[in-house]
Amino acid sequence: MSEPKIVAFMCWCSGSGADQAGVEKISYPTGIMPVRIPCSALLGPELVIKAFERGADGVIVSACKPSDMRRVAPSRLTEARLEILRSLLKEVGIEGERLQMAWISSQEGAKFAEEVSKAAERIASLGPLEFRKVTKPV
Amino acid sequence: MIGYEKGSSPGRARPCFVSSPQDATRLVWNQYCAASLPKYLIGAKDKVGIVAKGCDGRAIVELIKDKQVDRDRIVIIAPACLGVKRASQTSRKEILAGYCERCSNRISPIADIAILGNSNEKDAAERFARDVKAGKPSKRGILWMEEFQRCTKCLACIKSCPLCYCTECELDGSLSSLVSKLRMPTELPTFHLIRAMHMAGRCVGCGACEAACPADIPLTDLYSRINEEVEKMLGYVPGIDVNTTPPVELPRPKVEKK
Amino acid sequence: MTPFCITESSLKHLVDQLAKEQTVMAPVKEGSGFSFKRIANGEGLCLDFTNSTVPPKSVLLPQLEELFTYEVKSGKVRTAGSTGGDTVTLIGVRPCDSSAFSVLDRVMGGEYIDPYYSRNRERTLVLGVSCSRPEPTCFCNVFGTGPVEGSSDDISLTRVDSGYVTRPKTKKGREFIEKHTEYFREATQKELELFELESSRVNKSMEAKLKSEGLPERMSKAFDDPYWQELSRRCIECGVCSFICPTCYCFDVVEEVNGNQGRRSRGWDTCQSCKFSRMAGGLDPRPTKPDRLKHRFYHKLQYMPMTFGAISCVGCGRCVSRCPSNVDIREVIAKWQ
Amino acid sequence: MAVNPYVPIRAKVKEIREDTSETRTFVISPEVSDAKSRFAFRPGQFLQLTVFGVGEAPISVCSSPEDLPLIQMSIRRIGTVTEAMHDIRVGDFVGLRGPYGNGWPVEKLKGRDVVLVAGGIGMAPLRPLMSTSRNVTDKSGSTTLCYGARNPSLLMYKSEFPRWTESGASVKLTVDQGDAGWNGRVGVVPALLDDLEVDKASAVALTCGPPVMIKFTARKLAQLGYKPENIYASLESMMRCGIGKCGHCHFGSKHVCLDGPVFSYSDMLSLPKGLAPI
Repeated sequence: MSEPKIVAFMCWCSGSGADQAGVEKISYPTGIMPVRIPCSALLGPELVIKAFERGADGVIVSACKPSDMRRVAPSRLTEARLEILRSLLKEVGIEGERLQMAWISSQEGAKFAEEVSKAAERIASLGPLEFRKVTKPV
Repeated sequence: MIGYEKGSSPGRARPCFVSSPQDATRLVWNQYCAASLPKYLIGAKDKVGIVAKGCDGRAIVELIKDKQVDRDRIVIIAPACLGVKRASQTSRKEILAGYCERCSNRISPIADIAILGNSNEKDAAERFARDVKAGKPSKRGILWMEEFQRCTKCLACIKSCPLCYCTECELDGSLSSLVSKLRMPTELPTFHLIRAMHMAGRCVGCGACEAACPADIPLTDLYSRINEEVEKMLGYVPGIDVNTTPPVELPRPKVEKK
Repeated sequence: MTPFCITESSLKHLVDQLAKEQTVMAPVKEGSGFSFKRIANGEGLCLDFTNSTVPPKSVLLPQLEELFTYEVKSGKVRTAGSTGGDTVTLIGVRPCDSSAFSVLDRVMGGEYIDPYYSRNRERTLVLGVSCSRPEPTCFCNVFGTGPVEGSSDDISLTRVDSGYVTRPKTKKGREFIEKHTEYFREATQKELELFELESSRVNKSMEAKLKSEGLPERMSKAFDDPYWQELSRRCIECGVCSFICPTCYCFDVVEEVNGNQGRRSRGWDTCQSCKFSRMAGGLDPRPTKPDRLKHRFYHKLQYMPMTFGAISCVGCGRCVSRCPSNVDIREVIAKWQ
Repeated sequence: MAVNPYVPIRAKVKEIREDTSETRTFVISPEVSDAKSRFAFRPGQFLQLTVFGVGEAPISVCSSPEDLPLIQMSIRRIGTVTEAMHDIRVGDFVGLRGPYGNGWPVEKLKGRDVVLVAGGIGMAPLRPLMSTSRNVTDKSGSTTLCYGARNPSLLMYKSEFPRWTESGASVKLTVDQGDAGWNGRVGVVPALLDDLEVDKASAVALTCGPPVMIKFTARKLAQLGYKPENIYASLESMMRCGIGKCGHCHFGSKHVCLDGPVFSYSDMLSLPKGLAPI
C-alpha cells in the first residue's frame, strides 16, 4: 500500500526530538504530519478522533518520559487517557494499534525516527482506515 | 421536593415538583419512573428533597464530586428500584429497559432516607438482584458505526444526561468547529466517540440518554463497555463514593510553605 | 373519478416497476422504529407500521441540505440546481404527516418562495395510507388531519381485506393512476362498503375528548399565565419534540470551508435550544426555558392560526410518546380548550 | 426561473472608513449590471451580508438610496461575521442579498415634525433619513436628531453633522461619559427629548439603538404625549434566512425579517416580551 497518513501530535520537548532527527539527517516516513502542542496532557481525545475523521490512518502521540518530568508527570495522564480512547476505538471497530504512543525526549532524534518508523510500519500493515465505512466489530 | 407523578398516558410517570405537604399526594413510585431527576438539581438554589433510584444516587455522587451539587442542600430519599419499564417500539409490550438489566446497584449509594419497601417488594428486589447478578456484561458486537449513522444529532443525549452540566458544550457547534451544528454524516462517529470519551469513567448507567434518543441508539451499552475498561485499567467505578477522585486526574503537587 | 383498488401483490409489482425508473421512498424498519428510506423493490415495502420515528418531512425538507457552494476568495457562487431532479414517489405517508405537508407548503410559499422546498414538493408524489390502528398517543381527529386521509395526499390508500381502496385526490394522482392503469382496477361495491366501514371504525377507535375550536383566541389571553412556568419546570430542553415534529420547519445555516472551497448548508434546528435566538453580543429575546417552551406551543397553536389560519399541530403524537419528561401537548390543548 | 433568494450576489468592497474604534463603514458595489433596481431599498431596510467562508449576518444599509449602486454599511465588531468583516480589505469580495424588511414609514413623515433618536451604532439605519431629511419631511416639518454614545469617540458620522445642520436639521448630542475635548451634554439619550419644540400630537419619532435605550426612549416619548402609533423603533434579532422561513426571528405572529425590523410602539406592546424591550 502507499504510505499511510499519520498525524503525529508531539509536545514541545519531543518536537525538538523530531527537529533533532532532522539535524542529524535521519530519515523517517514521509506520511507523517507533525502537530506541535505545548504538552501531551493538553491533547484532548477530541483532536485524535477528529484526525481519524479527517482521513488519518493512524495517530502517534509523542510525549516526554514521565521520568524526565519534574514533580508531576502530565504524560501519565496522556497515557491513561489514550488507553481509554484505544479501548473505545476497539469497541467501535477501529484497531487499537492505529493509536500509538511514543516516549521521546528533546535530544532523541534517532529514537524519534525509529519509533515513528516502527509505528508507521504497524499502521501500514493494517491498511488504510476508512473511518466512515468501518462497520464490523473487531 | 422532586419526585415522580402519574404521567399523561398509562405507562408513563413524569418528574414532578412538590412544594407543599398537600401536593405530596401527587407523588407516585412505580416502574415507570424512568426520568433522571438529578438533572434538576443542577443550579437549584433551595434545599430540595429528591427521590433517587440507584442510578440517580450514583449520578448525585458524581455531581457532588464535580461540585455541581451541595450535599448539605439535598435530602435523598432512596427507594429500592426494580428497574424501569419502557414501551417497546416494535411490539406493544412493555419491557425492562436494557440499561436496567445491567444495573449494578439498584439502591442509591447515598441516602438520607432509604425505603426498602414491604416484604413483597423486597422479595421481588432480591429476585431481581439474583436474576441480574450485579450487572450483566454489556452486549458486544453492536455495529456501532451503523448505529451512529442513525443519529439525528438532536443532542437529546447531552441535554438529558444528568452529568452533562456544562453551560457551553463543545459538541453543539457553537463553541468550536470540532463538530458542526448540523447533522453532517461524516461527523456522526466523531460526535459519538467524543461524547463517549467524555462519559468514560463518569457514566452511571441511568439510561436517560437512551430513553431520550429518538433513534434508539443503545448509548449506555457503549458507555458501560468503556467503563468496564476503565475499571480494569484504573480500578475506578463512578458513582460509588463521594471521596474518591476521578481516575484521570493529576495528583496535586505539594507546595512547600515557606 | 371513481375509487380504484390495488391488491397487495400489484402494489409490490408497481413499486418494482417504479423503483427501476425513479426514487421510491417508503418506511423501512430501522433499529426499533421505522424511517423513510429509498427502497429498491416491492419486497422492501412494508405498510404495516404505526408511524415512522422521523417524519417524512425529511424528504421535502432534508435534515441537511446544500444551499450552494462557493470559492472563498473570489466569492463565486455555484448552486447545485434548485430545479429538476428525479421524480420521487413517497409511499406510506400517514394522514397526519400528509396534512403536515400542507403546513410546510404555507410556510415555504408566500412572498418569497423557497426554491429548494418547492422543487422537492413538485417532484414528489404522495401516496398516503390510512391508519388502521392508531396509537393511544394519536390525536389527529382533533384537527381533522386524519386518520383516513391527509390533506396533501395525491392518492389515498386504505386497507380493506382484498387490497387497498385507492382514491386519487389530485390531478397528479389521477395522471399517475392513468399512467399505471394496468395495476389498478375499479373498486367493487363491496370494497367501497368495506372502506366506509373501515373509515368509521378507525374514527371511532380514537378518543374524542379534545376540541380545537377557539383555542388560539383563548391562548392569546393566557400568555402570562403561571401555567407555563409550571409546565416548563420538567422540560429538559432536549429538543426531541421539534426534531420529530412533522410541521417544525425552523432551520439553521452553517458554512463548511475546506481551503478555498466553501459550502453553505441548512439543516433542522430547534427553538428549544438556548442558542436559538441568542444574538451576537449575547442578547436573547427568549432567555428562559419557559419562554422557549411557550414559544413552541404558541407557534403551533396560536401564531400559525393567526398568520395562516390553521393550527399547525397535526396530532401525530410523536412528541407525546417521545418526550423524556412527558410534556404533553394534549394537556396544553385540554387546558386552554 | 425565479431568483433563488438564498444565493448572495457578489459585491466588491470599494472603500473602508474607520468611524470609531469598534465600527467601520464599508462602501460596497454589487457586481451585477442591474444593481440599481435589484437593490432598490427604502431607508431602514437591511441586507444579508455574506463574508465568504464565515457566514451571513443581517446589516442595515446606512447610505441613501440615491447613492445606488453603491451601498454603505456600518459594522460594529461584535460576532463572528462582523469580526471577519473587519478583516476584509479593499478589493475583497463579499456577498449581498436583499433588501429585506419593511423600513421606516417614509410616507408618514411627510409634512410632520420628525424626531430621530439614536444610540451608538443605532445611527446607521437612520443615516439615510438624515441625508435626505429635507425631502423626507416635505420641507414643512422640522427634523431633530437626538444622538448619543458611550463616549465622544464612539459617535458615528461626526464629519457629517455640519452638513446635516446646514440642511436645516437640529442635531443634539449627548454622551454617557465625556472626555477632555467634550463640552457638550453628558447624560442618557432620552434626556435630550425633554425640551423639543415639536408638535407632539402629530410628530413621528424614529428610534434605533441598544434595547435599553429603545425601552426608555419609547416610554419617555409616550409620556411626553407622542402617539404610540407614531413612535417607531428598529429592533434586531437573530436571523438566518431573512425571508421568513428559518423561524429564528419569529416572535408572536410577526417575523422581524418580514414584518420588521421597524415596529411601532403599539405593535411592540402586543408582541411577546423579550423581543420588544418595553
